This record gives sequence, structure tokens and C-alpha cells, in this order.
Amino acid sequence: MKLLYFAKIREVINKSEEILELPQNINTTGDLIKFLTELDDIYKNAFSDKNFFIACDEEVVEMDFLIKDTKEIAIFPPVTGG
Amino acid sequence: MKLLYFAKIREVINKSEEILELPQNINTTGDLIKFLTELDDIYKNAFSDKNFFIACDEEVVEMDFLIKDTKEIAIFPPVTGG
Amino acid sequence: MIEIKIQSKALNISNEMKKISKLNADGATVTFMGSVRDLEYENLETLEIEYFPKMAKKVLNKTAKDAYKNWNLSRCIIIHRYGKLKIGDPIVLIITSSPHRKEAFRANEYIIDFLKTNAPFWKKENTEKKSYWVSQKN
Amino acid sequence: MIEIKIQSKALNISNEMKKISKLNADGATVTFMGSVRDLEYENLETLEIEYFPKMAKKVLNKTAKDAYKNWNLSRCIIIHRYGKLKIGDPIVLIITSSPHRKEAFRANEYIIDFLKTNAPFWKKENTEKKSYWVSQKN
Repeated sequence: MKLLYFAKIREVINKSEEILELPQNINTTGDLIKFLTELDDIYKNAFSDKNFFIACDEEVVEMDFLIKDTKEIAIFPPVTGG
Repeated sequence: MKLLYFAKIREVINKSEEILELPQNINTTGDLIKFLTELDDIYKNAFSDKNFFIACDEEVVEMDFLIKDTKEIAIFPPVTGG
Repeated sequence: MIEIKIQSKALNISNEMKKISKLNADGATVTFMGSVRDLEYENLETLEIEYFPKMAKKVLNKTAKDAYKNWNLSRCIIIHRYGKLKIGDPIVLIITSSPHRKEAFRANEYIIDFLKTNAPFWKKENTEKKSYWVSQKN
Repeated sequence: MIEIKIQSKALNISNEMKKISKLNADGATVTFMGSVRDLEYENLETLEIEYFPKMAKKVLNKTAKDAYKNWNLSRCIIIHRYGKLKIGDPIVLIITSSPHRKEAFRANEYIIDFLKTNAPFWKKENTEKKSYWVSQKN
């Protein structure tokens, strides 16, 4: 799965993108976040304040979104443009 | 008294301004309009639809406004700027 | 900063915006521009705008001052044209700046609404055949 | 007409307005410009804007289309900058035109409100000493 990180989350994870092989039991966006936070403290730190959004193929989704047809998942803090 | 007319009212009266000697018994803006409509049909026509405003020294006033301290009275249709 | 202009010469929007761009550390700037539209069932040749100079200046000044104070503006510009205009010509330009966008929007809309019902300007539409004084609507 | 631009180069407001002025038989045109403000307790050196290109383009396009349809616009332009900006630099420019001013105002405000909470752009303030990611407010 291709993962993209932006802004503060990108800085904490220290990567703007990566490709990760996800285990079979990762079905939802919530599963993904749980998987990452258990994988490394760097993700745990990035997501600890729960103040982030997940976009699957450029659509913001909830934590119960099924990711099996998703090509690209972006994780980012609340937007501050405009 | 100096009178100013604008837009359609100016066209009907066919004057943009005039100075009129007003009789002693003209106290209010309402008196003035009554006086003018009785003076000539041209004023009667101009004010017949009652769709006009009166400004005394550039302030829009009601028909009971006392004009004794006024220098200049403007009569005009509803504004359509902007 | 308040600036009021009533002019017969064409309104140079891009010049006004150039001025703004040079000193625009205001956060939010809202601009309203009203232009001459064509008529629905006839072709407009010219739009003539008549006005009452002394009172128009007074009303625009007061409107700008009220808006400036009520919405905490850092800048307020009102420019209104008079004379003969053609389709597409800007008639009025209102610029409001404020640290916060809501204030800039509210102030701008207040000014154009107030101006439309209170500033002594009158429009006359000249077509090939006839001339019509525009009637107030809203 | 809908036009969306996301660019790192400076936003030339007066050029955009010049384009508008040439074909502005729309009646009412409302412009919103958001610019870089200085900080309250420190001096801002630069404002950096990061964005998610593919999604940003999608969100701005959808926002413009929704506004265009809902308020019967004749024109809708959204330009957003990314990269390093200085105090006073325009960040975003939104232009909405419609025959009626209420529609142009409502559409413009809808777009900036929606953009502020949904378009994937992030601001970082760099001062002499530190850098801060701006947090969302309203």
C-alpha cells in the first residue's frame, strides 16, 4: 500500500511517502492506524493526538473505511489553507 | 428657497434647479409639495405617483420636516446607483 | 484608511488592485465590482448615471465610516462612476480589508446594500429606440 | 467559466482583474483575497505552504463546480499559492461573478469557508527562532 504523509505528520514520521506490505488482517483505515502505531513509536507519536485525517484515493474517509480497493492512503493534520 | 430636482423628476419639471420665494405659511416639506402641485401642473405630474424623496441640506427627511432652517431642498425619485 | 471617489473617468480596477497588493498585510480583502449589464429584451447602447454630488459624497463617506468602525476594517475604498457607460464598464468598486474575512465580507455587503438604497445616483438605460429610468428593486 | 490554479509563482492580482475587466458583463463580481499577515508576538520571516497536489486540485475543482451550480455563477476563479511566501503576499484569490450580487457574495464566502476546512494545504510560520505549523481555527 502506498502511504503519503503531510505537514506535521510528515515531519514526525520523517517521510513524505512509503510503500508498506500490509498483513491480510488489515481491512479498515482504523486497522491501518493501529498497525502503524504498533509497528514503530514514530507512528505512535505522529498519531498520538488523534488530530489527523485519512484520505483514501483523495477522499477523506472515516476510521471504518474498507481499504481493499484503495491505491493510495494519505494521512495529514487538519488543513490550514486559504 | 433653492430647489434641486434629479433624474425623472428633473426631466418632468424640466429644470435641474430653481430658486422660489415661498409664502409665509409653508412650514413643512409636506406644505412645500402641496404648494408646488397647486402652483403648476408640471409639479403635479412630477409628484403624482408619490414615489419621491426629499432631502433638506442633503439629509432625507419626512413630509412633516420643518424647513425654516433649510438652505437647499432636493426632490428626487428612489435612487438606483451601485 | 478610507478613500471615496466619485468620477466620470473609467474605473481602473487593476490599478486599484495594484495599490492594494502593495500594502496588503491585512489578512482578508473583499472586493465588490458592479458592472453594466445588457438588457434582457433589448440592446443597451449606453447607461447614463446622474447623481447629486454634495449628498452622494456625504452618503458614501458616512457609509464607509460606519462600515469601518462596525467591522474593524483596516481599509475601505468606494469608487462610483457617473456619466455615460457602456456594457461591461464597472460602475462601482468597493474594497474592504480586515484581519478577518467575515468582517471584510459583512462590511462589503453592508456598503453595497446601503449604497443601492441610499446613495443619490440614478441610472438611465438608453437603447436604440428609447430611454428608461431604471426603477429601484431589491 | 471555471478556472483553478495552484501555483508557486506570485499571484498577480491586477492581471487577473484586468482579464475580468475585459469580459465583465456579469453584473456583480466579488473577489476574496487572503494574504500573509504578520504574527502578533513575533516577526514572521516566511510562511511556507505545503499541499497535497492531486487532492487539492480535486477539492478546489469540486468546490468551484458546486458553487457555480448552486449560485448560478457566470464565472468562478480560484487561485491558491504554495511554497515560501512573505508578509503581504496573496495566498488565495477567489473571484465569483453572477448577474446578481447576493449570489456572487454567497458563492465566494462558501468557497473560502469550504476551502479553509477541506482543501489539503498546510501553513508553517517561520520566525527568526522557530517554526510553527499553523493550527486550524475559524
